[in-house]
This record gives sequence, structure tokens and C-alpha cells, in this order.
Amino acid sequence: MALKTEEMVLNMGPQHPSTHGVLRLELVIEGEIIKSVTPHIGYLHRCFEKHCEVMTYPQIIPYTDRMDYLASMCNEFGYVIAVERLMGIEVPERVEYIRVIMAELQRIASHLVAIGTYGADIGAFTPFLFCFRDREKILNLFEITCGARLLYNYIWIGGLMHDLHPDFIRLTKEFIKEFRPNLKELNDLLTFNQIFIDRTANVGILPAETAINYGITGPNLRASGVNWDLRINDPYSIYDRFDFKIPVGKGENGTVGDCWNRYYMRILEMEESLKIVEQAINQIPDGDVSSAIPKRVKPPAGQIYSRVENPRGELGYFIVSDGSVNPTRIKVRAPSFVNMVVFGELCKGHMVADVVAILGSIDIVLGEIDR
Amino acid sequence: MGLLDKQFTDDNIIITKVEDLLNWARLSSLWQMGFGLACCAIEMMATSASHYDFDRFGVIPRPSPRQSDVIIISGTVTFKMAIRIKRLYEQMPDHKYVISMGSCSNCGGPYWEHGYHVLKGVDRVIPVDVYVPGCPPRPEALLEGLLKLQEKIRNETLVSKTA
Amino acid sequence: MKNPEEIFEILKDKFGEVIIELFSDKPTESFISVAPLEIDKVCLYLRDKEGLNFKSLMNLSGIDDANGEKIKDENDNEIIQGGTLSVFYHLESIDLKHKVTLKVSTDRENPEVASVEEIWRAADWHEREAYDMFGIKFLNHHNLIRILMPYDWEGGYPLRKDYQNPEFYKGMKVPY
Amino acid sequence: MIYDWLYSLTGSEMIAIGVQSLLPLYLFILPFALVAVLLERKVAAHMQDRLGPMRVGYHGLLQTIADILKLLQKEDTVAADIDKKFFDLSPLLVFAGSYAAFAAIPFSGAFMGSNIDLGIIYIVAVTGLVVAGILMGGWASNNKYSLLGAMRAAAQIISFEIPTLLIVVTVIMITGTMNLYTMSEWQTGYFWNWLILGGPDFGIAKILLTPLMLMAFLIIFLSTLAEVNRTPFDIPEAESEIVAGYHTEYSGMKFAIFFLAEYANMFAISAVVSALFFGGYQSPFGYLGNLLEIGWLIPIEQFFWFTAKGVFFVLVQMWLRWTLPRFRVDQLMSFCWKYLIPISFVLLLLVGLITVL
Repeated sequence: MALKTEEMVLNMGPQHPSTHGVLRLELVIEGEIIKSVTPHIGYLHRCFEKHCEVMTYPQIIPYTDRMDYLASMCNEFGYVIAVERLMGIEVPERVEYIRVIMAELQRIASHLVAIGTYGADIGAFTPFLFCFRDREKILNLFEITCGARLLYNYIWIGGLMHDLHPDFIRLTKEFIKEFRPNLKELNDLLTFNQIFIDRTANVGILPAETAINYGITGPNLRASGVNWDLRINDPYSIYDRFDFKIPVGKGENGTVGDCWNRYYMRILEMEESLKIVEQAINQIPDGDVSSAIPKRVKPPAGQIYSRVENPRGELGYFIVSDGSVNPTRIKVRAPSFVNMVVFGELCKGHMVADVVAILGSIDIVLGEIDR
Repeated sequence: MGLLDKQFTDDNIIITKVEDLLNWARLSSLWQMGFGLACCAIEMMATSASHYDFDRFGVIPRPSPRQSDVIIISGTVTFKMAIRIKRLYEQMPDHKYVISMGSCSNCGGPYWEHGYHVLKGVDRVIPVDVYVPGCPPRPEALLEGLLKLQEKIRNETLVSKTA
Repeated sequence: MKNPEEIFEILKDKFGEVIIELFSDKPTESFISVAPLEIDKVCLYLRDKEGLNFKSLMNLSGIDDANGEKIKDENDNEIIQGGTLSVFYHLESIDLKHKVTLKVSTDRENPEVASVEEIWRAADWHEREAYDMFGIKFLNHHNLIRILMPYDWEGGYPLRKDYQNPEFYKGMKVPY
Repeated sequence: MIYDWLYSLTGSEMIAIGVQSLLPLYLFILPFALVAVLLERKVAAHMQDRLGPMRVGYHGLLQTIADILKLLQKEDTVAADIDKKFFDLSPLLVFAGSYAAFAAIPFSGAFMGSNIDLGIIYIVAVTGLVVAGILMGGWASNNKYSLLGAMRAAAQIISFEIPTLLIVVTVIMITGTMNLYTMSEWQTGYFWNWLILGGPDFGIAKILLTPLMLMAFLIIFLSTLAEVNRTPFDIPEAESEIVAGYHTEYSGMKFAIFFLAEYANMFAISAVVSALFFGGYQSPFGYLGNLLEIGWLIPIEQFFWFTAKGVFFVLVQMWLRWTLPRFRVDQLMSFCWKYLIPISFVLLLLVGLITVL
């Protein structure tokens, strides 16, 4: 006679050490096996889109910072590009270079947090602190540039808040020199650790077809073997001037599109970002960073969908303007928001421990999901 | 202070010394609830990380509210979350302290006017001991907030208040 | 690689009445207006038709056009009567590298749009968000409930232009 | 020895037994736990480019004392719908299990709680109480995370007892005794007499035994590591998955007792491993007491060596904890059943053959 078993509903979060914020997961489990997962979001819904409708265009920039708070520079970058396209502003060369440097440094900082917290999710706490140590150095670079550590309000429509600090180039070069060995150390400690590979390889496999249908973008899509990066495929700013590769998942330790691949994409992307920063600081021209800042930001009536490659994927801004100083509607296509939809699908049949592994590998930021 | 709290009507040298010892123990071992809300949580994590090292002050994150002494409300509190925060606060055993970190949890921050889903200040649901201003506060500011909390604990007393 | 005009022609031939109009006035991007209840058929065609291959939905966004009549209710709050709510679809083909924008407009009082959730799973949460924020009902969506706001929120749809904050939510004061 | 001395001092059996049985607790477990908790935090901190506790006492020396004093003051929360009796009993059982193990551990030639013949088997058996305690606590807490943690703990500890016991039996076959005191005495002399290097009998058997013993040591170290739920086998209290595992609902002193038991356990397994394979309390280089002909120095030296070996293995455990990620529950099980148990069976067979020869 078979024993009668019951399914158990386990609520993970909103307060849970590894939900990366205030996500709530409703797991239906049988023993340790996941039957289904329902994510509940909205615990950090801060009404970004409502604020956009009452603020003027420049006033919105600080709010974009607070969406994906791990990649504030990239958020600002995406937003100002959208507004500039709508208004038809050409920005000076120097501004473009500084923006790219900032965005790529931010990408490294953001990936460091993703990797560090992923290590902590799997149970290795030390890489987390190593990553934060390196991230701190990038934050110092941001700090000498604009005075803030996390939320910058540095990239303005048509220009920048102000020019680079005279020491910035030197310090960035020093950082790159220091960071490369640290990245290798991180690889030795975590990436190629056998237990780590056992925990993450062949877990949460996301095939390319499914990924595209679910609208997955960024490192998660590339880990599934799709070569798609907006910096190459739909170039914005001056990314077409740099020589860098787009890492694509190959399934070195398992299947293409598993957690390990998604994790490894971020390591590789950091290396590529370093290359871009190196090239950019060598080529950076002189110039005035505030010459193109418009006195009054009043785009013509119309709508535009503009997107950039954020550390987590495609960040799109859909701006509808009625010709006044504040937009009628801004809808943000937040990469985490879209990437999260597939989560329930990935978890089915895995174990409770895999839920945190998969969640960490998708690398979500709740501020962006809930906005 | 547990069973002895406010049990004494007059102050004397023994009580004062015991008080000092107990206060010292509490203030030097503030276990923080490992719980982040929004942007400030990243700065809170940075404070725990190597560069600023919360552990110097005896602060370690505990995953369960039952084992923590201080809850750092690090970020915007929404209505959906406020209910849970209240519950978490109630689940913590006594001698619990609350640090409200950042403008959002102090007063609603940049979302105070149009935030239809933002609670304008966490002190509308739970009592707050220390407010740390900033958006987000720097790790140093959070450390300062912790020192202020320690100062507050240092002045707690076993003696019941008169009048 | 096709531009919006070509796609518009293809769709016009195929669907006729359903495809309403092509708007294109620079500098903004052009979009094709579609009837709200037929959008799922158009989208399915766009996804599967050889040479179009719109395999991914980049964005789905609700919008309150606020083009109705503004009147005052008994509490002297401005509300909007009549007019339309719209939904924008931004489609993209990863292999052919072309994009198209679709728009549907629906009645403000009874906003109903066919769901494209079955076609692109990415639309699932986007549609729930549009429902949550604007009250646009997506027909045949498998789980159309609030997503960002609390499930028991009774204050209405916050991104509509005439939204009024409730005074309290579960004993917590909403305004500052 | 200590018992005899106490007996002659007080003239009462009861007092002598009472004092002797409490001695390890006050002399060793509590101070050790105090030091070990601080040590863990300091070791972890320095591995992570941090400093660790710095504010109370010199370099945070008083940190654990402050923690304990604070935990004493904390409210003892009792949630609704928990099974109060079992909830209260659980930490005691867990602690009793790890405390009782210390009774048979030979700290030095002159001092061990009880010189029982079944020594090593007794330790393995009595630590089984810990499972009961954990399961009880997890069930009584009426919390799903606790339940999951307890179930994981039960499955894990019971599975890993098997390789532990198999290795213990292997060792017994070589030494011919289950008494830890006799076992340590058997390995007396210099470090090449330790069992890890094949024991004191020279000849072909020693050469054959050495690699086998090295493997046996690795297996027993890993499986006992799993028994005390340390990383990479800490799945019952896996913080990032099931919050705090079986002690999620415990607060204040009850939680402190769990904590204490964990650190006591860490030392207990290190002690067992060093008693079995590393000569127990025996010094690797001979005794200063023999050299200077001071008789009373030898037990103290032995105590020093024993503690040093124990602390060394505790440090190894900390090192592993702060370096390695954690296994998943099924990987842990397959690690035990597919690798450790078959290998230890083979070891048992080979060692049996060697001892027969």
C-alpha cells in the first residue's frame, strides 16, 4: 500500500536570505521536489511610472537611478538616449566616451554583485565579500566623478553633470590592473570549483527557443546560445567603435543554457567590459561636456521606444510625449521583469535548493521588477 | 531587560553596575536581521562587506527574526510590504531595535507625494529608534546610526521611571 | 528586413478591415493601428509568417489616452468619461532584425483586448501589469489578476489619469 | 585517576563522580565554545579581508561573552501552535548528545571522563541523540523551514553514520580494542607510530596500511563533518535555502544551546579523528617530562597535544566552511551511498585481509 503523501505549500519570502530583495515565491513541494512555483511581486512597487507623468524630463533621471539600483548609470544612459532621440540632440564626442566608460564600469560592478550573491546563494560566502571588495573600488571611481556611490544622477539629457576628475583616467587604469588578477582568483575560488559546478550545471536549463518566446534578454539569453547583444546588433552611442566580443554560452560543464552558463556569461562579460573601458580611456577626446545640454527639455509630440543593453538585459523606455515639459506616459521594459516570467517554468521538477540557484542565476533586481 | 525590566523603584550602586553590564552586552552584540528592501539594502550589504565591516561592532546578519536584535529597514516600504514588516517586527524577541535607513523609510523619500503605493515612513507601522538620513545613506552614515543606537542602549535603565 | 510600410501592406492584404491605419510622422517611430479584439490573430500571423518572423515581443505597454470628456464628480474630483485606453506592442525579429509597433485602442468604460499571452509568453506579466495599472481586460489571459498592487487593492487603477488615492489601506494612511 | 584523587580528597563517591562528570563541561566545552565562536568569526573575517569583532576587549576578545549575556537577556519567544514540551526538550537533547560524547574522549593519559571499554562505539552511538533532538525541534517548531531542515538533518546524519562506523570497525580490526585510551596508548611513541602511518608494528603491513589509512582518515573526516552539519554538508541549516533550518524558531538561550552544541560537536569529531588516526593525546616527538624527569608534566603535555590536534582539525573545518559552496541534498546522499560507503567496505575488506596476514 502506498503511503498517502501531501503536497506542502512553502512561502519563500518576502523576507528570505536569498530572494534578492522582497520577492515572494509560493512553492508547492512534495518532499523536496518542486511541483510548481508562483512568484508574487510588487513588494517594492514605487510608482515610477506615475512619477514620470508628473515630473519634467530632467527630473525623471534620479528616479530611473532607483529602478535597477545596481546599474544606475546604465539606467540613466538608456533614459537620456531615449529623450535625445525624441528631441534629436547630438551630444559631443567626449560625452559619449564618458557615458560608455561609466556604463561599462557599472556593468562590472553590477555583475560583481550578481556573482557575489550567487556564490552566497550556493553556500560560499567568501566570494561575496571578495566581489564587494572589488566593487568598492569601482564605486570609488564613481564617487570621484559625481560624488555619489550608488545613485548618481550623473548622465544628463544632452550631456553630463560635470567633467571627469583629473585623476579619473589614472585611477581607472590602476583599477583595471588590479582587477584582472582578482577575477582570476574568483574563478579559482568559485567558478571552477567542482561542488559549485555540480550545483549549477544542468540545473534550470533554458533552451534558446523558449528563451526568445519568453522575451529573455541579456546574459541569460546569451547563455542559451543566442548571439544577441544590443551593443552589437542594434548599436547605440559609440559602441560600434570598440573591439569586443559577445560571449555566448557553450555548455562547457553541462548543457547550454544551464545555471552555470548564465553565471559564467557574467564573468566573461566583465572581461569584455574591461576591454571596452581600456579602449575608451585611451581614445577619449577633449571637449565640453555641457555644451549640448538644452535649456528647456520639451520634446515634440510623439512616441519612441528606445533600448539599451543593461547588465541584466534589454532595458527599454517607451516614451509618449504630448509636446509639454512632462511626458504623458513612460513605460519601462525592465529586463528583470521580463526575465522573471520564465522562472516558474525553469524550476519545475527541481529541488528546493535549486530554486535559489536558478533565481540567483537569472539575477533579478526587485527595484526594477516592481518599479 | 527581560524579567528585571522596570522592576526597581529606586536606583542604587548594584543596580547601576548590573545595568551597565547588561547594557554593554546588548549594545555590543546587536545581531541584525538579514533583510533588505531596496537600494539602501545594497549599501547595507556594502556596510557588512569587507571595506566597512559591520562585524567589527559585533553585528552579524541572522536569517531568522527570532535570533535578531535589530532590524534595519533599508529602503522603501510599500503597503504590500508594510504588513509583512509589522509581522516580522512582532516575531522578533524583545530587546528589539529598529534602524530606519534612508529617506524612503524615514518619510517616504522621493516618493512622498505621488507614491500611491508607498508608505510614507515606516514609523507609521513600527516604532523606530534611529533614523539614518540619506538617499541612500553612505555606509559611514549607517555606522553612525548604529553608534547612536548603541548610545541609546547604553542609557537604558532597570529603574522604572517616576512621574 | 522589412520596414513598417511593407509590413503594413502585407497585413492589409491579409486582414483587411482589422488593420486600421499606419501612422508615421517623423521624428517619432511609426505604428500600425489594429482592432483590439483581433490583435491576437494578427500577432500570431506576424510571429509565424515566413519573412516576418516576429519571434519576440519586446514590450507591451498600456496607456491612458485621456481623450474623453473631463467632468467633476460629487467630491469635486476631476474624472474622465469616454475616450480610449490604448495598448502598444513592440515586436522584433531577432533573425531578420526588423521591428514593428502595433497599437490597439479600446473603449475606456469597457476596455477589452484579446490576449497575446499564448503567442509570446513574455506578454503574460506585461498584460497583468496593464490590467493592474489601467484596468484593461485581456480576454483569454489565463491568470489576469493584479500583479504589482496588493491583490485586495480597492483604490482603482493607479495609472489612469483621473486616479484618486484612497484615504486608507488596511489602517495605513495613504497620502503623506 | 582524577576520580581517585577526588575520592581520596572528599571521601564521597557521589561528589567525586559529580565533579568529574562536570569537569569537561566547565573546564573544556564552555571555554572551548567561547573561544571557538570568536575564532570562527576572526578566522572567517581574516579570510575575507575583514577584521571581525574589534570593539569589545582587545581585538574583540569579549565578543562571545557579550553575545551570551545578550542571549540570556533575550525574550524566550514561544509561538502559538508549537509543541511546547518537545520544543523545550530539543536543545537539551542536542546538547546532551554532544556533551555525553565528551565522557569517553581521552584528553590525556591521566584524565578522561570515563574509561569505558566500548569508548568509540559509545561516542558514535550517543551522538545519535543529536538526530533525535534536531528532528524533535524541527517538528515541534511548527515551521515548514524547520521541518525541512530537520528532515534533511535526519536523512543526512543517519546516512553518514554508516561510513563512520565502517571506518571505526576497520580501525578496531587493526588496534584490537574499542577503548580509546588503549587505542591512544597503542599509538605511543613518535609520530610514525600513529595509525595514519600504519601503526606501531613495523613490517610489510605498515607499508600496506599507510595508504589505506590515509583514505580511511579522509572518509571518516568527511562523514563526521557531515554528521555535525558543517559546510560543505550544512544543508540542514542552509541559510540561503531554508533560512536557519531546524533552529529557525528558536530564540535567546535555547538558540545559544544549539550553537554551543555545534561547536562542542566540532571539537568532539576532531577529537575522535585525532584519537583514531593521530595518536590521540600522544606527542609526536616524545615528552619534555620524560627528558626532565618531571612526572606530572606528562599529562599536561598530553592535554596540550590533544587540544592542539583537536583545534587543528577545527581550524580545518572552518577553512572548509569559508571556502566551499554547499552540496545539494541529493548530491550529498549520492556522495554518501555511492562513494563513501562502497569505498569504506572495500577498505574494511582489504584491512581485514592485511590483518589476517
